[in-house]
Amino acid sequence: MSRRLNYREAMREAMHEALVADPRVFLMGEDVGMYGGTYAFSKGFLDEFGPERIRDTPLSELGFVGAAIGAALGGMRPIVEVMTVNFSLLALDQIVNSAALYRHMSGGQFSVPLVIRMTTGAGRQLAAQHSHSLEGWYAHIPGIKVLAPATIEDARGMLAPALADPDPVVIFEHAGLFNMEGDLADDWTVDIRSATVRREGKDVAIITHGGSLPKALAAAEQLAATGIDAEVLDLRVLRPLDTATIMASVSKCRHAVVVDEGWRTGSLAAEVMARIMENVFYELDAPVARVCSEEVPIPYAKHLEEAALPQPEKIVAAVRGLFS
Amino acid sequence: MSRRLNYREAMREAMHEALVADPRVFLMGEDVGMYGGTYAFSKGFLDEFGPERIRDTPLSELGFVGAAIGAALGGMRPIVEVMTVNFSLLALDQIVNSAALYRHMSGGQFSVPLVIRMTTGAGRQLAAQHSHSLEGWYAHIPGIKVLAPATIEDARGMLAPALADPDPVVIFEHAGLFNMEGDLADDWTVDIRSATVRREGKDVAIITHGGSLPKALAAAEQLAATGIDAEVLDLRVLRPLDTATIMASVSKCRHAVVVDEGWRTGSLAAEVMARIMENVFYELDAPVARVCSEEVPIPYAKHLEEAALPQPEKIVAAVRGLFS
Amino acid sequence: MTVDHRAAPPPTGPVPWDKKFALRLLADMVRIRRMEEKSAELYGAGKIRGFLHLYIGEEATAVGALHALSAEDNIVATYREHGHALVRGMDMGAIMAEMYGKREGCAHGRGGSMHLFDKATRLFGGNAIVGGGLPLAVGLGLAAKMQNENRLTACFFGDGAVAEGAFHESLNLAALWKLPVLFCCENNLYGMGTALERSESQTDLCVKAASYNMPALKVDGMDIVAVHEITKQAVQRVRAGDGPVFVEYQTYRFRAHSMFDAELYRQKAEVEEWKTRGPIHTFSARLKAEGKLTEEDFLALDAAANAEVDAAVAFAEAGTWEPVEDLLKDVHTS
Amino acid sequence: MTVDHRAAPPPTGPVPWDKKFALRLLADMVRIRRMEEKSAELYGAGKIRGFLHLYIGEEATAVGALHALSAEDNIVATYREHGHALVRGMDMGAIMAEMYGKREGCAHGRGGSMHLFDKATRLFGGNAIVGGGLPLAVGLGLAAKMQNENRLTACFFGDGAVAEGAFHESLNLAALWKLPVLFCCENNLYGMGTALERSESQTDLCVKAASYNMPALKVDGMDIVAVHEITKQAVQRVRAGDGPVFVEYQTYRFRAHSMFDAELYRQKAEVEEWKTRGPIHTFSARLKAEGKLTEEDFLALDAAANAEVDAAVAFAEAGTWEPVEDLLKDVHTS
Ligand SMILES: Cc1ncc(C[n+]2csc(CCOP(=O)(O)OP(=O)(O)O)c2C)c(N)n1
Ligand SMILES: Cc1ncc(C[n+]2csc(CCOP(=O)(O)OP(=O)(O)O)c2C)c(N)n1
Ligand SMILES: [Mg+2]
Ligand SMILES: [Mg+2]
Repeated sequence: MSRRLNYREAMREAMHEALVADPRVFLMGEDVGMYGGTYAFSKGFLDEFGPERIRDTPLSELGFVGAAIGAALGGMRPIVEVMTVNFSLLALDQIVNSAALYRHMSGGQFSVPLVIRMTTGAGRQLAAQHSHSLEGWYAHIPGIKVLAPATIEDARGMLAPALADPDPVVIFEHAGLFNMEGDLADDWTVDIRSATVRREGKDVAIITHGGSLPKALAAAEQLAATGIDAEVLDLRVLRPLDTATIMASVSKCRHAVVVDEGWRTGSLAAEVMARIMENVFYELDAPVARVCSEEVPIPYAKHLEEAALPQPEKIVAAVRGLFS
Repeated sequence: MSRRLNYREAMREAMHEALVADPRVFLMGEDVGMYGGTYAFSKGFLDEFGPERIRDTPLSELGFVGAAIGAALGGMRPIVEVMTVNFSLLALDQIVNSAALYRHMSGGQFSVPLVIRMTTGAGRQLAAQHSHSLEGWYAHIPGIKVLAPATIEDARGMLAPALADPDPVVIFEHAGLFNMEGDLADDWTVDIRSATVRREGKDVAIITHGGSLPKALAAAEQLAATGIDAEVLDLRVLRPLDTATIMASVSKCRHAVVVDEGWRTGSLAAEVMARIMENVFYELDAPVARVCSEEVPIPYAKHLEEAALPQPEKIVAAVRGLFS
Repeated sequence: MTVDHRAAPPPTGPVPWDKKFALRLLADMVRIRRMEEKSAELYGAGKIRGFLHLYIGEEATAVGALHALSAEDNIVATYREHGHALVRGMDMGAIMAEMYGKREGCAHGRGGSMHLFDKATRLFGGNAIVGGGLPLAVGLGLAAKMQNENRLTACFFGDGAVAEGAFHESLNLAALWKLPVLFCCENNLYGMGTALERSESQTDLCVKAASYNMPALKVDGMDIVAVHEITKQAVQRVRAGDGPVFVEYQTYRFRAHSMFDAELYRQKAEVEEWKTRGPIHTFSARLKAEGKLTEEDFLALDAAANAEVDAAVAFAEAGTWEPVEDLLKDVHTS
Repeated sequence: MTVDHRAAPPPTGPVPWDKKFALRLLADMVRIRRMEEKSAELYGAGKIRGFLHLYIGEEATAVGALHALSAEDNIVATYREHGHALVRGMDMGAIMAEMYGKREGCAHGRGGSMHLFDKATRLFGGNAIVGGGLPLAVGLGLAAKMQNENRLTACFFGDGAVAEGAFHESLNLAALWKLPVLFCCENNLYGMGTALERSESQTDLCVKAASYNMPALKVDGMDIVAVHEITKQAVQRVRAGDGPVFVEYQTYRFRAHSMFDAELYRQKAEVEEWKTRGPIHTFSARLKAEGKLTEEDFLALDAAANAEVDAAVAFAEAGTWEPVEDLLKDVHTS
């Protein structure tokens, strides 16, 4: 059996479940309460759980993210919502220099059981300061785990294991997915360790995550029409990367394209390519290609924004390039 | 003719020259004045140029880096010193969301002629919060240029073209190099566009930058003794990368190892490997390898810190791995 | 000049200005209002996209304050900056075309509603990071001081920004270094859905500013006369060279925070009460009472504003798209 | 309790404590002093590396303040935290071994001098980012409040940290949410080489703290009696549940900022003058004057401190190295 819901509802359900299940869990962030959540993820929560557990914060990203880390050290299980990844730059010091390091620096004495959620990505004409995709940056930092739910199931299921993790977990939710609908099986299970094949294929592995997954799937359909059978791999967990699953797909298909909304240079796509180089170089029939954002601050105008981002057409072209 | 000086003196001379040459240039940052510079780069400057131009700042990284951006918008040519890259996390919002974007967001109306200098790297037992190597992060951002002087010549010569650049330039100075001495030719010239071969060789290209350059050169010497003739390429300019020069070395040697003090996953090394994959895949005789920092917050204890960082021995082993 | 921010009576009293000046400021408020109303409409029609933050209700602040500045001064603003851009002297067509994303916009469509920039009038943006403009303003002030330029930098920001570390660091730097910066806090009582008293342990923002050893003034931001007069005083003090001044404009936005806001966090009645203090109708009433404004005057300036809006929309509609081949333009200078 | 921070006379006057308690606090100051002197020596000998920040001269603050807390309370400190760690109850051997980088150190040599942690005594570090501990303390306070635990969090930080945005955001959050946090500002007049008046437009740090609507007290940090008594008051207020309290301890470091500091930014004479107010000898003199301390008492506690230091050094010397194979341990829990 299954039921239909959208990404936003799935994440909302996951938070609701966590709040009901564990009194140590609380949600904090800008406008999570009275406003109902910037993207309505927490609508109604304030009434149900009260202002202590649905805690609106002032505009103090460094302060309240640091406070969430402290609360985790103090025995709570905070979910802290940073409105978008763009504003998380203000909180990076606390995430990188406190959350990620405390366990190691203390010789294992203290851990930080914290979940940080943030919206990421472009595509809604929000212009340069509101369109970053910095998952790749976060995936560089030892001491944190990084998740990118791109399906209804993952939006529904990743939060619980993230909260159960004794160490900090960052969850990136791509704004382009919020209204996406899907069927959720009643017996869904979700882990936060593995990458998953979303579409099986044998000719080329399209490796992607987050907001680019629907684009990759669309590209795969277009390719199928022309006789190229693409496998689509959803990384899901950006740190630590599930290298084995990536290599299995690449070894099978002998061709790969990595799709990543980050700017090309220094993208997470580069890391995936480096690992492919290190692990299955001799099994490649062609160099791995990537489709990333162009090296430009994301422009406001729709046609320019579209041109700056990965699109199904570009993915199709990149795949074709491998076979030409 | 040439003369002998160390890295610190070279950078100091460069700043001195800039301050003398252009009244719009000024230096600002924590303890650049009265204290004489955290690493003594600006010793004596306060007496010579006065407190307006050698401007000590409060501990307000976000504020004073933002102020430097504003001063650049207002017609000055600031050199802003962020004591170390570790503290630059507090200023990242201004660097990424203002400095890097203003030209584009304003449709080309405003540019930010700013130089940001910061110390980077580990190796002095300063432990996890004082040992980051985040050049790779900065190199991901469109709108800024990123430099990594690793020689006396570059320490002496990169500042002037950086200041002449109408856009923001970030200069990373690796703490391990400050006391390094070298000969500076009287007729030195330095650009901020190209990578440079520091040691010619034909068997393997060791591609590196910054504090890892001396390690790579040491490894090359060790390799030479065993009959492997390594070329050592200093990237110098981390954004934009000089792809052509990298590919020339790799094509010639058909083997490459990338050495980067950043943590392995998502390192700049990954980007270099991705570009090699994209450009000269068919000219490789073996997959490119990398030597990076281990995925651990840098520990204090000397033996652990050494084990966490790239070392000549690891580079040698990686090169040998390519030929086994 | 202190008002009870919540329940003050509508502004009344004499207007110490000649008719020409008074009508100019009234006209500017009306120009903003009409432009914003049209923008909302165009957003509904899908012509403007992204985030759109309207200034409706707050017009007295930008108009009263900006008319106290000179052309040499620098302006730094937020994402709620259409009004500032217009009053500062930007062409409404260029603003509208930017919001359409057209090549003829001030940033060729790269910036959109939140990022209006204008070199000619020294408008340094349009910054969509809350508090992000404050350090820039400090730096612009520093540059002016170091170059012995007689210009100040007026930095507009909201009550929400006061909680940001950037506010703290910037006010301290400006006061410490005695920089010519005018901090213009547009206190509209909410940062998005968060009321000031749920955001600040000290809700008197002047007390906060004063803790940096900086003169701090507050004013009824719905009263354009008070806004303008106090800003003139503040400007004078800044120009005297003794450092920055902070002004709190106590105002209110009549519309939602942006176009995606269900306004669950405030009562309709509160909004209605504030509307009785609306800056345009209260100022008009005062001018009429003094015989400085006739109904025909008002209709004329309103008609002019509407005509300007129509022309701006026509200009934007007729605009072209930046060629996609130029995508990578203006990332670097060269 | 207010003192002129620059030119106050050495602390004098009656000590309202019994001999046992007084000697305990004196002994703790001496333990810190001896440990720090030895650390400096060991740094010179290359046994301790990295950055080393000594607490010499400031002992009265940590000792007086920490003795006003209970074992249930949380402590957050900076890189200048050896004294806090020791007085809080950490074993000196574990501290010394950590500074040696040995496996027997509190963090197995991962942290070093700047990152002493101790779960048993609820010492949450040793944070080497200036201001970095402040938000953590707010969060620890929040956790205690949400779990109805009767513990406060004492957060130590320097005068330099006051300029950081983290200070502003943290004080506001703590006051807004009425959290049980004791903000302990160790104002030693310098942040590295930058004197307070070159860092803050308002040098009265209590004025700054009070602008968050938070009680703010200042005390002569060289006077252990005053430090302890005022901290007790502050602790009481925090425990009453009405929110945070700020205490400014006016103190001075007798040594360089770290081991790399040429001290160009202050006069030798200033340091000498402050030394006349040294917390150990002035407190000793007061106790002697009251007959609560004999020369033998002092020699005995000093000898005990030296013996403890010797034992700690021996422990550290005898320590082992964490195996290199364990490099990646403790990055994640599993
Ligand atoms: C650093 C940062 N955090 C959050 C946001 C999202 N956001 C945009 S506007 C806004 C409210 C700001 O309120 P205020 O400063 O009072 O200005 P107003 O919108 O009322 O004019 C918020 C939270 C942002 N743009 N930047
Ligand atoms: C964010 C940050 N900026 C700069 C530094 C470098 N630094 C270390 S200690 C220090 C001085 C801090 O002064 P203060 O807060 O007064 O503490 P004190 O050392 O006097 O105890 C500085 C600038 C740092 N560690 N972190
Ligand atoms: Mg507001
Ligand atoms: Mg200090």
